[in-house]
Amino acid sequence: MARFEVDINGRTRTITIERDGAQFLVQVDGRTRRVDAVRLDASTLSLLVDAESWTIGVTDAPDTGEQLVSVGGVTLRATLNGRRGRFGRRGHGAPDGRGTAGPQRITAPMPGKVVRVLIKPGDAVTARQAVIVVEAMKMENELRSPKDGVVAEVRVAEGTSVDAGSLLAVIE
Amino acid sequence: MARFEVDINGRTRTITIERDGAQFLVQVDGRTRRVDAVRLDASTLSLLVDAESWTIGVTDAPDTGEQLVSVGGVTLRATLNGRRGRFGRRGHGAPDGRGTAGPQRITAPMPGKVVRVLIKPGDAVTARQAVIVVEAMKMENELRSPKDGVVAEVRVAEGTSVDAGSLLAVIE
Amino acid sequence: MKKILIANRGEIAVRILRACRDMGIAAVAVYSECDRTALHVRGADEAYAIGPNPARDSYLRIDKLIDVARRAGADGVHPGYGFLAENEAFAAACRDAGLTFIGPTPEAIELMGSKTAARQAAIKAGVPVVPGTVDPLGADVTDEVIAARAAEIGYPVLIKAVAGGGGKGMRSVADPAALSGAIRAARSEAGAAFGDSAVYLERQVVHPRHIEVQLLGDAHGTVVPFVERECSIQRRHQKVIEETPSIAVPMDLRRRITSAAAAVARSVGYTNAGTIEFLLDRSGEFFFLEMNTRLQVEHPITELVSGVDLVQWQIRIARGERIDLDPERLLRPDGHAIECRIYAEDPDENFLPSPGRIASLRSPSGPGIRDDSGATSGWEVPVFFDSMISKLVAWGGDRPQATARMLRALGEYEIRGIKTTIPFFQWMLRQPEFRDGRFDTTFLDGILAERNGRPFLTPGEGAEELAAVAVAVQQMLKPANGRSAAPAGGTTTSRARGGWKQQARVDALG
Amino acid sequence: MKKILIANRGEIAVRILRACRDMGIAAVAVYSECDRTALHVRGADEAYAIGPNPARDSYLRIDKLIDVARRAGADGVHPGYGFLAENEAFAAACRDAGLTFIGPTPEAIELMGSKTAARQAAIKAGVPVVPGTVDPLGADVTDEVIAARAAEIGYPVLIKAVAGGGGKGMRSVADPAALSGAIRAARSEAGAAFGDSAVYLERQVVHPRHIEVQLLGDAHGTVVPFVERECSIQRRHQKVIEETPSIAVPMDLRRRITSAAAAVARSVGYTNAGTIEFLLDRSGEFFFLEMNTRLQVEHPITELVSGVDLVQWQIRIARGERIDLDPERLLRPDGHAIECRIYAEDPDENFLPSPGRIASLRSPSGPGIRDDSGATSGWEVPVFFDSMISKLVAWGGDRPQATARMLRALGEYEIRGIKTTIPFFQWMLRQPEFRDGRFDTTFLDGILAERNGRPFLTPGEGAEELAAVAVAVQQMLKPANGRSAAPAGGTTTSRARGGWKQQARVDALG
Repeated sequence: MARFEVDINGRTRTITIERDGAQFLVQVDGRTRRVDAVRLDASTLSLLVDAESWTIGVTDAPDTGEQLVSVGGVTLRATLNGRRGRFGRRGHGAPDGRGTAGPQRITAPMPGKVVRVLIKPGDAVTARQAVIVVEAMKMENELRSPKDGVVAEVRVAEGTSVDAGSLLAVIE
Repeated sequence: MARFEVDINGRTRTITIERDGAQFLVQVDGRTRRVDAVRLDASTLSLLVDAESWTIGVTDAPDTGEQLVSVGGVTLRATLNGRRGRFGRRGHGAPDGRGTAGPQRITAPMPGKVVRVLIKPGDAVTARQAVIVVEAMKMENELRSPKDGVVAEVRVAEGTSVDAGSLLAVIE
Repeated sequence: MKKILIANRGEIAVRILRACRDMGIAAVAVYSECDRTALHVRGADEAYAIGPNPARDSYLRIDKLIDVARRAGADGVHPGYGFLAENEAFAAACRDAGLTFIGPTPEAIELMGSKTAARQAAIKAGVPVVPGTVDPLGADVTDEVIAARAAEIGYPVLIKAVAGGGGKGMRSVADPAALSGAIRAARSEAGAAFGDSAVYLERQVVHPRHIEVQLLGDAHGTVVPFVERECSIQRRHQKVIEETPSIAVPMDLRRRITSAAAAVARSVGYTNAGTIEFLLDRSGEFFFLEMNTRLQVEHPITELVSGVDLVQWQIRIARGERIDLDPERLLRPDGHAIECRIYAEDPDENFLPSPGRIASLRSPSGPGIRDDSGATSGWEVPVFFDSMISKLVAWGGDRPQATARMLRALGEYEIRGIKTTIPFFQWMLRQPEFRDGRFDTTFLDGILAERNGRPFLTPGEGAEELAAVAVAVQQMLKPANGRSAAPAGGTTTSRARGGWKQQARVDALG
Repeated sequence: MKKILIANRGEIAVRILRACRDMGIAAVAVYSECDRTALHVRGADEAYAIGPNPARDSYLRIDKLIDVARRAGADGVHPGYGFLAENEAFAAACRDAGLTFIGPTPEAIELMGSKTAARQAAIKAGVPVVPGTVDPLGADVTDEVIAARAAEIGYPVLIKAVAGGGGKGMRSVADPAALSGAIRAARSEAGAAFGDSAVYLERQVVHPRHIEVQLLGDAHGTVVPFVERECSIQRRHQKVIEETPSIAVPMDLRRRITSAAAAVARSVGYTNAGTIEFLLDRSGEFFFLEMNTRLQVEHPITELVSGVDLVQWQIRIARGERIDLDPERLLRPDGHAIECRIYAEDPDENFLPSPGRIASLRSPSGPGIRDDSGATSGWEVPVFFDSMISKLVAWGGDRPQATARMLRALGEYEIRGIKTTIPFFQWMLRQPEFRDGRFDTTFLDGILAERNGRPFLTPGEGAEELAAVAVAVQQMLKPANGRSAAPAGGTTTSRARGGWKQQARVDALG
């Protein structure tokens, strides 16, 4: 019998797993499901959950301690047993406003050129408001504020070339 | 500068390789070629040989020390620096009669049922002559003699079920 | 119909799954132990284990299949081809369990499943048949009686299993002295494969083409035939390349042969998809051979030249819909289509099966290419079943274009870890006999006998040299050697090229 | 033509490569550093490095391309789309170097490349154009002059780059006060993208559909148009879904709009493949918009409903062949085809590009599906170019069938390691507006503005629960935990199922 705590979208689920021959009996939210599970490769699981067939991708998020779980076209961020990484969420992520307590860094998701800076320190911004526009991969890409807040820092000027991961601004 | 000896189809080629920046200068049979090489995965190489583009599979043969090299639909067996495995060639292989000195074992390539034994000890056989028929994967599969020779042993009878790799007969 | 149980595995299970998805119908898969991670299981809505690997313990277990259908709440059952597709007891068991069997009635399966009864049906419909025995030769019929019948019919004579199909239990006998032995072998094979050792005799048409007519029949009396398929490239009575239309069938013959096929089907009140096989001799005469009361492996080529989805129509017919296809359109092929059956077999080792793990797989695509596959990277081809892993189909505006695209697709196909029949097809499609359409059902076996195991693709000097270089370079690049696994791309500046690639390619085809 | 240099990369280079193979023509690839292991390099007969990654240092370097063509002994050059495809200097440089440019003449490229000259050509051919400026507005034209012109034309007004395409350098202005700023932005974008900051003004047709007509013209005066394509689903003037035929074009309108397109092409003696774009307003009136003097991304949908290989025809025309296609047949689509452009972008992060390594990739296939891709498992989507990695195309007997198959194929597509626009298409193709064909070029931007970044697919309770189970089970199965990575398949016996999958699937579409 093994016990796991998995956080998804701010909710923690307790999951207990018991082996039953080649299968698992999985208890979650008070219901028991019979799960036949096979790893297809390092990051892909085939699950038969009470006979329902699912192919699920499970990979580590590149910059947090979270795991990215792909279920039928949707990708969810999950944290196993409260394990979190050293860094917060991606700066350009989290448009849903969840998990965005504290200062949020807006970083360049890829190398490119800053074509527009739409904020200055001290500005009030709302979640999903466009703050910086980076031209990369032949497109102008609007980076948005991850939360309601105030601009604490702007680290780039229009025309600057930036590398992937460069800090562009901080929202508090 | 590195030097390799590669045996293919009974001929040994000496190959010298010199790095030239990100590329290689490869000398073989007295000619020098400029080779740009990238590993696509553990068993696949992309080569640009004097600009000609080749995708080549290089894997270890399952039961010999040879390497299997796939070039445009053809698979060749190569031995690097005289390295050979403990076992001979596959018993059902080598219909070209090359590399078949000494006793040759005929083994079952997959699990199945022996439906016909066409030889008995002492019989003279010729290369590519059908010697044993194994039914497997919904087909009757003729196993052939790897060389001209004499049947030294027959280890199975008609009707026997055999596992992959089972010794069926030896041709001397 | 809301949920269909697919009583099959491999590429055909995936094909049916796709039709279900395209129609918004849920699909239920079944699997034996080794098929747990197969594509048809991964792609289904639900999947149920039905037992150990031998087919008789899993895919042939009618009781388990009906039980799964009940548990899953399926209302229809598609049998695919092979396994229980032509088993009237299975069709009847589905009916008895209140499940819609997606295929003909048990009665039609039984009638046309008996080769001798089918012959009689054809004769009644006024369709010519090959001279042969009218009744089955049961296990109790003596060799002497059979020899007398064979002498009446005339040699060369074919022995065929009454319950047979796919060349199983079939033997050709040219010499009367070989008759008894061949009968014995055919009976034992038929008994093992179909549980019925009855056989029958048929005169062997010399150098025939195998021409077949796909048709659909609905429950309202409509039967429509499609443009013929040419399936003469066979190895030991197993089709390996199919195409449509046939290069040997002009429009007037097409009208006659498709009408004959429809007449046979109508005469037995046939419903759902079925195929009538004919032998076409050199004079243009054709003979009814048998009927397959199921979907054929080669159905996609018909789909490509007709625009009709045959599996969807099977489902529509099973749920009572009327066929509203324009019969005239179905006889006018849009371009040309060719299918190569990709088997996990080593063509250079006498087509010995080559099961095992597929280390990596990249399927061809692009204009005119469709790959109906049951395999994936990392999957293991099991030893328990037929070794076909994919049907590769090419469409072109005409036959040369379809052939060119097929050759391109075969060259794109990357399957590592197992041997496949791809190199054989690369060879075959370049043969003048194939290019010119000069072949019959004996063509391939003749070539194979003549080649006596000689590899189809022989590496030339260029390929050997290249392979040697690859082995050495691989050694240089191995991470264990402490070198970069992937040096950055550099600039190629050499101007001296010796046509090495072209040479190796040409050599390889020698 | 024996050897063609493909002056492009990615999926279109692969597409052209396939056409070369299908015609028995050798193909030469070029690559910038990051493209060394790209599919177009691996599949070509020869490949040459042409420099660092920025396009201006590699794929846009005419001198290097001509040099490679010479070194490789190529006799033809195919530019694909983008990069130098509509650069008359490149076409001229090829001609000067004795290479056959597979496309129109430099003169035609130059003429139709100028939006204003193209408008004049359309007017001369008697084809209606959107009211707008007749001459280009060079950098020296003052804002006051422009404002006066805009007032004459009427608001809302569009500012467009004379040398533009693909929405680059385009701005819509509804409020006269915003005109100056928009002109400045459009000019800077156009200057950066095309080296030419000249713009022109056009009245913005309200709620227009984007309807375009593919055509082929040969050197002997024949011009044939194809069934129209509907490309109204656009994000920021970039097409994301295309289909043919258009749900909004009845046969009489098809005849008028294709005749208009052919008239424009004939009036300028156009040769090779080209596309005339129109705006279709709600009253059924259409206006010439511009001509693309090259192959379009969306050409496969035309191929699927016509059976014509457009790239092969480009090559045949370039080598002087006569078009022998039946013009009447080309106006009668065989079924319906839809294309989704699969981009390495995160639709739930405002379509932010998502370059990086593709951990694993499995492409869809089966009936009606064609995937023209430039990506493979293990390949890294570079940051230097357009983020399109594949054109997924579905064919069906009718629009609902093509849509159903596209949805099935999108569901089959497995791309791990990067984000793609697949979930967006899964959402979009289920929208009633799409199903009913109720959309115009403003439709998608309107939706996006309204959603303001809200994810397209929202995981429901079922999906969350399933994801939680997957994370826990993955932990159990990890080899590091000392357990088997792949337990043998067991027997599933549970009968209690709660429709979890269905719930999760439905939730996911909420």
